[in-house]
Amino acid sequence: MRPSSLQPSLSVDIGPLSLRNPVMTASGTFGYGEEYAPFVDLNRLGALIVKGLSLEPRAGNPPPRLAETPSGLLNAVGLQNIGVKAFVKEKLPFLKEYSTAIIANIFGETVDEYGKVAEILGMADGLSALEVNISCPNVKKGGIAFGSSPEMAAEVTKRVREATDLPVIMKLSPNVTDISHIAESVESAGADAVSLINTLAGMAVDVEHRKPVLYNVTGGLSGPAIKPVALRMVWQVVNRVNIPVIGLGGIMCPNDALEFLIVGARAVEVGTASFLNPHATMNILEGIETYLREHSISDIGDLIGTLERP
Amino acid sequence: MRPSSLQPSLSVDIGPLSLRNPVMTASGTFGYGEEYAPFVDLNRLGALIVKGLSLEPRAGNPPPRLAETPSGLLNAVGLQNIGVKAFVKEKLPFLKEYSTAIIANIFGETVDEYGKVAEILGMADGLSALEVNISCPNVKKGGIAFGSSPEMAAEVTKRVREATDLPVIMKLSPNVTDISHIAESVESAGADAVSLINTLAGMAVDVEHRKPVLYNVTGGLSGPAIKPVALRMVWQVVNRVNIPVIGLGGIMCPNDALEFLIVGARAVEVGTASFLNPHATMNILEGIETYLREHSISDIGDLIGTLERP
Amino acid sequence: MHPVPLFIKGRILDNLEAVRGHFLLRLKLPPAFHHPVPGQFVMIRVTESQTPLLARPMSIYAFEKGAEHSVLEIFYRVAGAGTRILSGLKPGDELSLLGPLGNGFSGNQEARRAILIAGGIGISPLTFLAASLSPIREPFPVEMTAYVGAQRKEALAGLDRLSAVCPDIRICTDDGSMGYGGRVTELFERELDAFDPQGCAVYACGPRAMMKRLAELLEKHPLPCQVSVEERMACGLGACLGCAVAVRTPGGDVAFMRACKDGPVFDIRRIDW
Amino acid sequence: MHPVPLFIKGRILDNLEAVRGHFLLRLKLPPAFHHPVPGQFVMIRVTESQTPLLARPMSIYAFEKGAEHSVLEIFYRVAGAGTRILSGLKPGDELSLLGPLGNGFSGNQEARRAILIAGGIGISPLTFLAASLSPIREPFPVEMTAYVGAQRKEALAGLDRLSAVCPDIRICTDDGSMGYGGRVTELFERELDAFDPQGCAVYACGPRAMMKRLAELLEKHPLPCQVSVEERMACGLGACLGCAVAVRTPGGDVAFMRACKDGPVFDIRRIDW
Ligand SMILES: Cc1cc2nc3c(=O)[nH]c(=O)nc-3n(C[C@H](O)[C@H](O)[C@H](O)COP(=O)(O)OP(=O)(O)OC[C@H]3O[C@@H](n4cnc5c(N)ncnc54)[C@H](O)[C@@H]3O)c2cc1C
Ligand SMILES: Cc1cc2nc3c(=O)[nH]c(=O)nc-3n(C[C@H](O)[C@H](O)[C@H](O)COP(=O)(O)OP(=O)(O)OC[C@H]3O[C@@H](n4cnc5c(N)ncnc54)[C@H](O)[C@@H]3O)c2cc1C
Ligand SMILES: Cc1cc2nc3c(=O)[nH]c(=O)nc-3n(C[C@H](O)[C@H](O)[C@H](O)COP(=O)(O)O)c2cc1C
Ligand SMILES: Cc1cc2nc3c(=O)[nH]c(=O)nc-3n(C[C@H](O)[C@H](O)[C@H](O)COP(=O)(O)O)c2cc1C
Ligand code: FES
Ligand code: FES
Repeated sequence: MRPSSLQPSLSVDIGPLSLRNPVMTASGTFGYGEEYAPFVDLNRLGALIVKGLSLEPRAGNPPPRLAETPSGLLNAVGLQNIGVKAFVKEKLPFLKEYSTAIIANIFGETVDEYGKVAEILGMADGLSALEVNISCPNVKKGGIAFGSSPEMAAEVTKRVREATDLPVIMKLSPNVTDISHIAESVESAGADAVSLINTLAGMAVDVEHRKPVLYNVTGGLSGPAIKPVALRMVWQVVNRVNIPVIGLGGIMCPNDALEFLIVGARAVEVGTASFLNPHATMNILEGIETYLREHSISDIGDLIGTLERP
Repeated sequence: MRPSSLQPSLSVDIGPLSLRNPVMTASGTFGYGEEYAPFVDLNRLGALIVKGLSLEPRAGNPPPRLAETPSGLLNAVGLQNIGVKAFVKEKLPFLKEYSTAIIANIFGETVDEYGKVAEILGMADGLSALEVNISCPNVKKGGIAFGSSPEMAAEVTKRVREATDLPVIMKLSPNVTDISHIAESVESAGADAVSLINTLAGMAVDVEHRKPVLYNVTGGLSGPAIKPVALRMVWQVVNRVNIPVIGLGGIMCPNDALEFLIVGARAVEVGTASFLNPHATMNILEGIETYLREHSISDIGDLIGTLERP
Repeated sequence: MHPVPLFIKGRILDNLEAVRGHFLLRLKLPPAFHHPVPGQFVMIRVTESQTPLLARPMSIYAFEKGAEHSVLEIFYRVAGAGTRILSGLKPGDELSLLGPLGNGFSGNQEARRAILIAGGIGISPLTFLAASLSPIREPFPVEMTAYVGAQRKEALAGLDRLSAVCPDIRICTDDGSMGYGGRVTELFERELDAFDPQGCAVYACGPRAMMKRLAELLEKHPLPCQVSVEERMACGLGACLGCAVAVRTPGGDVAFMRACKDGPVFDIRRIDW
Repeated sequence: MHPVPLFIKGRILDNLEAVRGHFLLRLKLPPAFHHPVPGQFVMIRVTESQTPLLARPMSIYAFEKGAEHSVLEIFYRVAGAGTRILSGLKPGDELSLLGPLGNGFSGNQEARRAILIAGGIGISPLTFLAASLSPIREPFPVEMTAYVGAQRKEALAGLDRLSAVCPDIRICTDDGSMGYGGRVTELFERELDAFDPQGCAVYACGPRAMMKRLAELLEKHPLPCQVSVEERMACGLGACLGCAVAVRTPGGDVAFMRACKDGPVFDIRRIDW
């Protein structure tokens, strides 16, 4: 374990997408990039994933939208966003100036809406891939999330796949019985990669007022609390699909990121961590580098998926 | 909010089962009662649920069986237990001396095994109810947990229901897409009550040795980390079934227990909390009493299920 | 209004209980920390461990810039677990903070009189505001009147500091144990018509109910008014959209703005109370 | 062996770094805390917050019973987050602990000689054992020999205390920087045959690899040996079944016993290494 002075190679391929390193920002936790530009040299990120975009702007939920729980954060932002057109016009020009891969996170209320958003973004210049959030409720089919049914997940994947040439990353919901089944399904439907996990559905109660803390009653749980669940799901999925897997959920420090990589994730996304430490992405990147150097691993590819049996 | 000096009524009914108060111990976290007898007056518990029992003794998994995670505990004990016959002979006599409701938690590898365990316990004297753990893998049907399929969950419920006259509490797994669907299914199959949640499947990695921390690779996540998920599931289930719901998952303090009661749980189970504080059950009981007094609620029934919209 | 915020460590100079449950925290910061505007805030991490997970938003109470280091003051109330941990920190301890953040109060050049309306700990940003208006009294004196409210006498906090920069303080307590017996908005309502809308500006910070009532009072009144609002926050930077404040759009709809980035100071008439 | 354990608060008298990364914690306990047997342990909560969630098992290093209060000593190595927090606690701070727990070493009445084999922080329970064997030397003197191993000289900890009660200490360092150059089990192996199995008892505590090697050495040797094992623990009371230790059953199968309740001291030959 003597440290090597060589600069390890950190670049990873996510299907057709080549990244300079495996540290990405998680959608909804890094705004449109500009909010964190004072803290992070955006050119050093592996990729920057922006806040989820829909066809039309969305107002989101009334407050309170946040509740803190033990080692976790519940949010019910309700997918507030400026809409895909305003994004292309107002936000993308700033992001295009960076050499980092810019990935748009998208969602829709119908399969067709997913397709339309993908078409618009496919024609915009400056994006490297789409990440498709299928954790939102399907309004047409009665409120079940697209990501809870293998068939619906595949349908969305196909529609987005047809709509654009950009690499398609399907972002899976953890609120399911068998996430690897959903992963297989989107793989067959043409996804280039999967990312997981989105938030776990959760709730908190204000005991004094006997009310839900969140206006929306339930919200999505993120942060360190969910890391064990996320790791387990990534492990299940890497054992079942051949497309690359991006891991996230509760990554706060380099060790957390390394756990995901060792289990088999090709890249990681950092979410809630940026809220408590705006430098989190860079600290994690540097910590991964240090680990590789200390363990004389010259290429991060030699670390990914090397989990042994106990 | 002026404190009342009256002693509030704490008794609750769980279907046919009357409890002196809503604070129970969670299976697997309180041994067979005797381990905690030096710390807790067992006669003050609402009910005491013992470690899960199977037809034959089980050795369990090799160590390491435990891993600590942020605000959580992963365990992979592997359902080690002395078997139902040894329980009746060696452990039940001690427990019978107490006036507290004693509930046996049971599981099987086949539907028939569930039935046999229930039969044996139904004939033993001194038990008040059975809690049926359906989170363990069904060996016959290929390793899917009984609790992940509404049909299998119903089958187990029916078999146990036929095997005994004891009240039957079905303990649900949270690792499913729609827990309220499973709850409805066991309700139709004759369950007297449901308890939820069991542990969330999780994992942890030793980055230095690139190995899972647990010998069994994955384990069950308990503790404060899972409370938001547990609360959300209890809320979903109380809105869908008519049988009583027992809430658990991450209850550490009186406020946590109150959250579950306000959401609609008729009783709560305290698990991991006893590990860090052997007096946890009693602290929680006393805290609930204090809250009722401070809010001039004379009967806990007037608190249960009183969640308002924000 | 948006000097680039920094994420830095501050060292505690002192952290003393002023009035029961209310603490004055003085922090030594590196000189790189930008001079804040009254109404701006910082996100403070009360522990390097992750319990609690998030930083806590705190208004800036006072700031003194030095060449070697600056001193930042926070005046806070112990409200829950996070502030309880904060109150246990000792001189010499370090903590991380992010700031200065948000849009502060915008000084009204024409205003000859500032009316401050503070409920509870809302006195903090208004004291910073009063202190910064105070030196510019000459040659065009800004007159100040502060309405300060609390539930009861014992909960009144921060009067000394405020009275040093604003001698005209009108105290209200809900139980009448000191000053006017009733809500701060009641007293203000009685005296409202005595103020000349032309030369006056109202600045308010306090519980939501107080600010809502104030908004009602001012609905049909021409007095301009800025309020600093509180919302739960995660990032403090405008990225998470967690700190939504409902505002009325010109079209009459409701839209959500971010307390941290678009606020925390808003024109009281923009907000959909 | 199982006096009823208590869950109580102790007040820190001191908590000082003895050797780099190794701390001596002295706690003042109420007199109700039972007098422990060497080899017993306590579960210590390093914080009242829930990070880390669980208490940490620590062997008892020394104990002095008083009428007013007792003093408990713990000798610990900073191994991770929990022990790091512990090492930051100051005199006067309070912490919760549960104990005394588990089965300690059982004194062999016939033994005239005790052989102690300690690896790293394993020296802690063995020092308590040596101290308790020491006064009963008269009229039947118990001779003691201690083998103490560490990776290198700088990692050797606790020698002073041990040598006060056991003058015959044989030091081993992996890198040869002090004493015998090699594993503690190597030196013991060389000297093993010099001990008379009849009058001797071996007591060991250290890393798993050391104890496993010792088990091999003693496989075909009649020397009796008790070891104190370490496992991750949650409850410390025998309730969670988390601290499984694989033992051989008379039938030749492997069964799991609980380190906390059935141990932590076991006959070395019972364990399935
Ligand atoms: C811009 C801004 C400036 C603030 N300035 C000050 C100040 O100068 N001094 C001061 O004492 N407090 C101030 N607050 C409020 C302060 O942030 C909360 O009291 C604190 O976050 C509570 O943390 P806690 O962990 O102690 O309590 P928690 O246990 O988190 O909550 C306790 C109570 O505080 C409420 N609360 C939690 N977070 C917030 C929040 N972000 N905003 C409002 N209420 C919250 C909860 O609803 C709950 O009722 C400010 C808040 C904002 C948004
Ligand atoms: C009966 C018993 C007595 C002990 N006596 C002492 C003692 O006198 N002095 C002392 O310094 N240590 C002792 N230990 C070990 C001590 O409990 C661990 O070092 C401590 O729990 C680590 O906690 P942490 O939070 O600092 O590290 P963690 O971050 O939890 O873990 C750091 C490392 O310690 C290991 N570890 C974690 N928990 C345990 C555990 N329960 N047992 C063994 N290894 C563990 C992990 O595998 C990891 O490699 C004893 C353990 C047991 C079971
Ligand atoms: C405030 C907030 C907003 C989020 N918005 C989105 C979103 O718009 N689209 C999406 O796919 N995921 C969204 N997420 C989920 C995160 O991208 C991520 O999957 C989740 O937070 C788990 O990672 P973490 O624990 O590192 O935060 C959001 C999460 C948070 C906390
Ligand atoms: C060590 C351990 C052992 C457990 N064993 C059982 C068991 O035998 N049967 C069962 O139904 N649940 C078992 N559980 C699950 C708990 O009963 C409970 O559902 C879960 O821990 C969540 O509650 P908590 O967060 O309060 O611990 C076990 C949990 C733990 C931590
Ligand atoms: S706190 Fe994140 S947007 Fe305001
Ligand atoms: S630690 Fe719980 S049984 Fe040993």
